[in-house]
Amino acid sequence: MNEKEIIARRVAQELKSGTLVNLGIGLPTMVASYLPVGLDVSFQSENGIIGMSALPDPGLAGGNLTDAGGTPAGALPGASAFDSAMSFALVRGGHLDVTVLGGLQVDEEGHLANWMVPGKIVPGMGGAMDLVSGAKRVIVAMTHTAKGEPKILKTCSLPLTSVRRIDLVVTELAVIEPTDEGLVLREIAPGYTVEDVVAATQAELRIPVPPRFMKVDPEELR
Amino acid sequence: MNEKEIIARRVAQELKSGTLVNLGIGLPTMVASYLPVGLDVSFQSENGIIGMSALPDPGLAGGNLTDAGGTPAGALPGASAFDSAMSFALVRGGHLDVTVLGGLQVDEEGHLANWMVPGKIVPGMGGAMDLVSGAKRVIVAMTHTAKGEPKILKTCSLPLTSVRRIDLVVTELAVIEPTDEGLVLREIAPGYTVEDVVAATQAELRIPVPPRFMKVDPEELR
Amino acid sequence: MYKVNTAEEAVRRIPDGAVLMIGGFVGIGTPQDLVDELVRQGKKDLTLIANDTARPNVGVGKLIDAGLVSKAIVSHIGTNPVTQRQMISGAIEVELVPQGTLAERVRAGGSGLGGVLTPTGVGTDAALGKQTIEINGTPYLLETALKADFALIRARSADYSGNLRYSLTSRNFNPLMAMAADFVIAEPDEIVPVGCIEPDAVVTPHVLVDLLVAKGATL
Amino acid sequence: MYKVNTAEEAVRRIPDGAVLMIGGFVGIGTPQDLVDELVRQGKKDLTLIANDTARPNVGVGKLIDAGLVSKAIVSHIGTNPVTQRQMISGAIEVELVPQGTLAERVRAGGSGLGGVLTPTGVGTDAALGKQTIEINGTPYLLETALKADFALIRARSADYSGNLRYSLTSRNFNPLMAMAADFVIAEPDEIVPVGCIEPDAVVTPHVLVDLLVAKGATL
Repeated sequence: MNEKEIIARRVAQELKSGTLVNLGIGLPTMVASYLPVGLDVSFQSENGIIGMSALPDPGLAGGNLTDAGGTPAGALPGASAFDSAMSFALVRGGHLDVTVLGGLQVDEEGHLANWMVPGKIVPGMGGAMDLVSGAKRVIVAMTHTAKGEPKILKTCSLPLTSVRRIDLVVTELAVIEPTDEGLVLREIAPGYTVEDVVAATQAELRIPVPPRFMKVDPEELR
Repeated sequence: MNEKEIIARRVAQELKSGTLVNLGIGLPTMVASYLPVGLDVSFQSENGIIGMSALPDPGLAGGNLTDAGGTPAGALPGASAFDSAMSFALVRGGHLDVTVLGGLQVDEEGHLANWMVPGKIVPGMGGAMDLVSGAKRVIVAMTHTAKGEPKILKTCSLPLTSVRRIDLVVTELAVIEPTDEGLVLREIAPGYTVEDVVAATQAELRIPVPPRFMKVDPEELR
Repeated sequence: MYKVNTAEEAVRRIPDGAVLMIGGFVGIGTPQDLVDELVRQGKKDLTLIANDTARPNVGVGKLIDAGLVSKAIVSHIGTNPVTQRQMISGAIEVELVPQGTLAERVRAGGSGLGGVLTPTGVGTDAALGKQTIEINGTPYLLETALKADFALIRARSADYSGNLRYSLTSRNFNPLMAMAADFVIAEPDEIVPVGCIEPDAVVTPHVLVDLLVAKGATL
Repeated sequence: MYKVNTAEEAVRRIPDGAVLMIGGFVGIGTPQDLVDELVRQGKKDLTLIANDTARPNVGVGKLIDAGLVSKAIVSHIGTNPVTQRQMISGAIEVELVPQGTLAERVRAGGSGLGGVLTPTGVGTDAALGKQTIEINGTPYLLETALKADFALIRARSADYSGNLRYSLTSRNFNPLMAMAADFVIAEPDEIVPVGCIEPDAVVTPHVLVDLLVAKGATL
């Protein structure tokens, strides 16, 4: 398992039947591949659909059905399509249970930065600001460091996506929950120690004793 | 012809092909019956339809198609149905060419009052405030007096429907246009004199010389 | 997910004092079985958010007749003399809202917006107590979002997951209200298998609907 | 009313310097023939309001490639490095707007609203220069309406009067933009006789559409 697979598998365990979930472009999209069998989750894509399936069936007509990144997608029975105002009314109005987003930085306040690096890349916020403000639960799925530099910081140096505190960070090293008392180290990935996680993290972590370990192998989960 | 027929016939002459028109409940609804043959007007009803026809065809299914007063209606080919937010987006957004409304009072500023008589009847504004604020052209279709009392006043004594100046008042006695210079008497109904109109009007009228007469008989219009 | 139940069981969830949004326009597009059941179970002290109070013995007018509504937020009561009498006697509080403003306030509630700026009502009694905000020299009223505890929705069709479509002018406030309440009960004319309503024809996605009421069913 | 014309004639109406809303989401649901014709006719100094700038040589990305856009109001340019280069070089001004806010601003423009109050962006760089308004203790950003001179719309079907329906995720901003421009040009995949689209399936009523472009037609 590579690090992205570990992250995607672990995030998948957070999803519950009967919920509406939005998966961001990139790593978060992989989460759909690791859902437990029988889990009844609906996926919303902000370009205007509920009931998206990851891959289009062969021969699916036209190019009128894609995910938010423009990649061709399919639709399950019971899917619905709508315009962008409705799509974000669902996001902002408290109808979206979970959003899974990538991140550039997360800080001790649980603030996320993921839409620009001033002077370098300015991709724009797209739907991220609405998703982080509006979803009932925000899960950040990202690698723990970037080119060796920690991404979980005392304070974000990049412009924030929202002042709302996110609910969970899942990396290839750890599961971290922002709380009123700061960042709590909930789980450590197999093969790593508390010291490994602390070394790769700039922010202060609250560490329960004894530490819990992440279960990412389906065999372990049974 | 009774007075309501005169008013409805005269208002019908104001409508042009290719426009979207909303007719209020009551007298304004009668206007649809007097459209010149071949005129291509679309009727919007604020309960959510464009392409309403006045009468349902016999056997039309269900009770799911009515006018804004709840009276069963029909739909023409090319009709569209939508929710109340869209209906008033059309009204407010400048997409409605003409609204024809009843009135309790109109004053020298061209202000309309038509939604309540304090302490007596408080029906509520329904869609009237949106229609008067939003339609490109507002035509008030009303009897010139009520129980002998003038309804066209120096200043409305009843609560206003909007501070927007309406575009035309059509009564059984006259056609009056509010302008920057005040109320202009555009036409006098057949059988009446300038003096008759002035006597039935409290507001000051600007009276062009010679006065023009209203054409309401289809024979005259040919 | 199986969301179907009887009107009786659905209405049992609604406590006295609840804030209800009920679809319909002079009774057209009102969920009749749910309204009848509210009357039968005698739910009291309700706040009703609706386009109007219909007519005596028609649509939500039945709730007025039975004296179950203590406050109504509606665009007009012109078609219901009973509401007018109750208002004058003080038995019911009526907040009159311009119809397009009511639609936007409900939509804002369901869309997570705090409110909208509308030109409607500026300078009239409808502006009393409201903030006026100028944008590029044009004054607008700030109209705030409305939400409810329950929305009672009439639809033409539902599938078993709760996707809804509507019919002609019975659509009116229904799709807006289906977004703006904590718990949404829909009364469709028919329930069809999942997949029978094509994605582009769904107006209210199933995630918004908590419970479907089956017409005349005893489940 | 007969509203059908060629893409060439339709685009002739658009002057240099026009403000254009163009539907689409990373190119999906963008009226391709109209975009190609804008490039062919070399319309300059355009203001583009769209969800994004797609990719090089895809959708509205073609307008960027050709250097026709002087200002873009979009939610992201992450899929188009050409836009990013033009922005850094100063060749194009880019106003980034959160996607849900962009949708509401366009909707407000088409609905006669002055603006909306949204929680999105409060306390972030997206709030810079904007008014914050508190409603019941919650802060919201006041986001103002957007309008355009022309909207270029992609639809699945049109009837000859101009009623439009859309397909799946190619709907996106199209119906919103069809309400928010002075002149609306729609490029449907097919044109069908009036009456073929049932009233409940029409998403954009014909009164909003000024001109239909027939695919590959020489009229």
